[in-house]
Amino acid sequence: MSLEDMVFLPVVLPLLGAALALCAKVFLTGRASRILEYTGVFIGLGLPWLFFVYITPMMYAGQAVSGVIGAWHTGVGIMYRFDGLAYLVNILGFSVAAAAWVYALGAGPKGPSFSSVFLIQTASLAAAIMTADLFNLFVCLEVLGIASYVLIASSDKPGAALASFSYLMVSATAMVFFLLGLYGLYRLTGVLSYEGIASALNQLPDAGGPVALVSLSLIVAAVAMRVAVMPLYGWLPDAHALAPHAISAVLSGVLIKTPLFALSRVLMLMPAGASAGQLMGYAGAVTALAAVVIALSQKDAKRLLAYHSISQIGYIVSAWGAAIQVGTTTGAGVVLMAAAFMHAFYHALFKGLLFLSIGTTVDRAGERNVYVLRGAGRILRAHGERFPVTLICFLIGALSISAIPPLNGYASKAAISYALKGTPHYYLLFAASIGTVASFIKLSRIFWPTPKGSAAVLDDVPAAIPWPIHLSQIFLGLLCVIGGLAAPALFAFVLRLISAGGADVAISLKFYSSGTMIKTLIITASGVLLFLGAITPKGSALLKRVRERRRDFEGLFVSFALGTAALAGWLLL
Amino acid sequence: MIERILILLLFLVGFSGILARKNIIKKIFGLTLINSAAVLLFVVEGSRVGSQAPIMEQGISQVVDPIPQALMLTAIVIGVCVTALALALAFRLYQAAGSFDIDEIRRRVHDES
Amino acid sequence: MKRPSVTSSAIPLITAMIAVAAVLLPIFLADTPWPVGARDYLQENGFGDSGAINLVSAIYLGYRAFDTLGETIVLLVAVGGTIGILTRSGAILAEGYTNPDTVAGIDSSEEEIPSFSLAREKRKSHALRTHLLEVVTAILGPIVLLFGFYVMLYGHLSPGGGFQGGVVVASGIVFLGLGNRMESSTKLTQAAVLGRIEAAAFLLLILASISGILLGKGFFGNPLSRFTAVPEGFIIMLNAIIGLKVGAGIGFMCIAILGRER
Amino acid sequence: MIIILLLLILILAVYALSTSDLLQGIIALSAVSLLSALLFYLLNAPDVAITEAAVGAGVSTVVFVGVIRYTDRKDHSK
Repeated sequence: MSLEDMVFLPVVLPLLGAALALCAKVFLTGRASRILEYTGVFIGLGLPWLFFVYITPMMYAGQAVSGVIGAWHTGVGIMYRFDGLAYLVNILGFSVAAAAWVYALGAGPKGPSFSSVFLIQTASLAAAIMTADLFNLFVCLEVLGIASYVLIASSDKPGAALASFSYLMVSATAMVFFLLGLYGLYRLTGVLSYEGIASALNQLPDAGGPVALVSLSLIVAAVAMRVAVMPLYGWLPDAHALAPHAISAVLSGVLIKTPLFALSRVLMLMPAGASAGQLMGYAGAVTALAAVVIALSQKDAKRLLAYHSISQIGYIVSAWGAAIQVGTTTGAGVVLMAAAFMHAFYHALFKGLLFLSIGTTVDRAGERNVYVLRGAGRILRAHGERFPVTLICFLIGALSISAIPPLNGYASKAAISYALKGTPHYYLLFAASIGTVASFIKLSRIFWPTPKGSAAVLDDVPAAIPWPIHLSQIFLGLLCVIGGLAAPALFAFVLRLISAGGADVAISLKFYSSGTMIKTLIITASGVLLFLGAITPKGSALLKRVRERRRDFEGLFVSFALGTAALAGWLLL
Repeated sequence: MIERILILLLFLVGFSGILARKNIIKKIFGLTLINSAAVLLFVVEGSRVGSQAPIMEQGISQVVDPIPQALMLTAIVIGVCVTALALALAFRLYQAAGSFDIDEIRRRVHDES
Repeated sequence: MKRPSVTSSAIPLITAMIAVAAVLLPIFLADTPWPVGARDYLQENGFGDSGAINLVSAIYLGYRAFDTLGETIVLLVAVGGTIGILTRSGAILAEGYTNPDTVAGIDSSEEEIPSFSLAREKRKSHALRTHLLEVVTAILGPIVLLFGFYVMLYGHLSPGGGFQGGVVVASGIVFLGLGNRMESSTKLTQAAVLGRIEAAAFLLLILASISGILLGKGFFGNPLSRFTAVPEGFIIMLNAIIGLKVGAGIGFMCIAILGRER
Repeated sequence: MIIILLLLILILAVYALSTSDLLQGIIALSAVSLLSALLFYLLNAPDVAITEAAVGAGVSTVVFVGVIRYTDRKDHSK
């Protein structure tokens, strides 16, 4: 088996696993069916790791595998490219997906149909990041989309059906815009591969003119909608809050980032890509701050987490956009992109952990309102949790996202602020960090002990928490801690992979210096102050206004249309 | 030229259906219409470069561009699949809220959660 | 129960419409000549490369077969999701949906294959089922099936192919279900059988795409080219597999939707 | 010819979105699909024509009608 074939394993193995799980459903029953299903899941989520381990040295040496699927003629076939970035995003996706699947084993949804849709989703993530063909990207995003609509709707609540429906409508509309953008570019260039389009556009007078710019902005807007950057974020909070917990973890951790990094491969080649990246960087920095204010106002625990996902994706997008703007062939661009990936990876770990531990807690407590729920630690104990695993895991996640050393969130935020130093983004992100601390103090209150006897009513059935739930939480929690401690080495590794083993990038980043420590102290202290301000009557009235601002279905489409128009206008002017 | 303007109008009609109609089935109508508009655009424009169907029998020399046609096969099917799923969700929302009206559904679902 | 006034919400909608029109106008007005590079290449080499006379089939199942794989996966998930959502939606609000343990939709832990049927005795309403309809569909059913297989297998020579043939097969299956006269010959309309065909065909499709890797021809490479010099064999094979899968899947979905008990 | 077909499609689309009977809207939509299929055939795209006729006019109509049948045929939002 040659290297050219092997890079398809992260796509093919989950698909094979999905087919086996599906066969397990229709051909077998009972124990045999379960064995075949688990075999399929092992093939899909476990075996790709062998490939990742095998290929690490080659990736470290800066090797990239590219070609045409099926070895057809380049002008007509589908180009692909498996490079350091694709490798890293695959690692991100497969680690969170494995943890989420194990969690679902304990908390539902489960069964062969769920496994097969879940594996298909994982496969489409791997395909989306390694394709180098615009129409194939369209297909991958559609597969990704349809799997996530079904997974979101798999929660029985009607709210989840509405969230899934809203997401479906707005993203299907966005994909038609994508198709029109594809039409514009195909008409100008006659090819569909990223490189082919870019080189053909460069040969045209003024790089294709307004048609090329508008087409590009349609494509970027359609993908940015999936990523939930600020004007296009409206579908996300409901979808992530109402999906089953394991799905929330994958949606927030992996699904909103893969399209972003897939898009970076398009933008890095296009003539107008730098300018589009610049605007997205600004949008990302604004997103980080605005979403955290909304998060602070939420009362539903999972919706609060969902807004934090938007805020954190804002961090990632601002560094990512700046990287595209300066170009990832330059040293500064490599550092920015590496910081963006580090935060994406670490966010996937700690946000997955937060969704899982909060999900475990609210399920046991039967209450999701952070203003009402108290004494959650005792409720968990009543469900047979002697050693407070869930509480500790929640704390690890909360401290990570609040950037407390030595956890991983601290390391990746330090990398981002190092890379963005001196830009306007830096200050917006600084302010957003304060809000993050405040809102996690607010969320942590659900664990504040209550006086004995006055505790929230215990559930009538003190069923024990199944072991898969604990296993997946511990797995992600350990990764968070290790990621924080090993951050310098990992950052160097990511830098090398993104610079494709070439260009020595000089960085003077010290993760644990006295300056960063003082900054952390300032942020934490301001966060506590902000929290105290938020629980004053005035503060909570203001937050209530933010929480109950008008949000309707049509708003999703209006903001998508206006966002697209703004991007097109920015590129044209 | 006129063809493209008409297709643009079709697209805008569909988009206005998604935006302005309150009935979610009508919104799904809008979605299928904008999808058809995109398909029509590709095929109408792609057929300008030749005069024969892309089936290479004897004596065929000037075929139309087959690539947009092959792409649109995929796009049509994906569009219908998404529509079917949207309809299933609409059915479920009807069962939950007793109405296809989006405001009514939002209100009912909001009250419950 | 008051609805917000119409005029207050109209302004953003109109702005959005104008924005969309303004953005799309340059693309729709673009007058550059249609690129012919790929067309010329295909006209020259398409038949030789893939063995398909129908160039659309050559692209669909040859040059861009990976897209087609994605498309069939979208269909698979959509059919499964649609049936799952339709069959499980009871009166959700009425019956205490808040229980977090009953996460359903796709399925809970143990699932039974739901049974649907278009057969007469299982349906409550006969308004649309005249004797004429049953006789005609029962006779037409096998013919439509046969035509479906023809479209499926000759996709590389004439318009049509696996997908289109599959849809025709699906309508044949629905016909058989409607004109359900000969019980023994209509196993094909049972949900369990259709589900099995679909799952098996999906597995075969994945195996076909991998077989190229195992036989040293690359992902989605033509594995048959080791044994025979006729390149269209792979396209015929893919057409047959996709046709079976699509026919079973769409037939299943239509029977589930039409034969759903109230 | 092409322009006439497109005009008809446009009129049917407007009708589908404005009628208050959803079933009539569905029929109009499937007519849009059939006319598009005819258009594709005229434009030398027989494969797309077959697919559009089978999928757009066939399957999608079945799904639409199947969902409308047990719910609400009327659009009350006027």
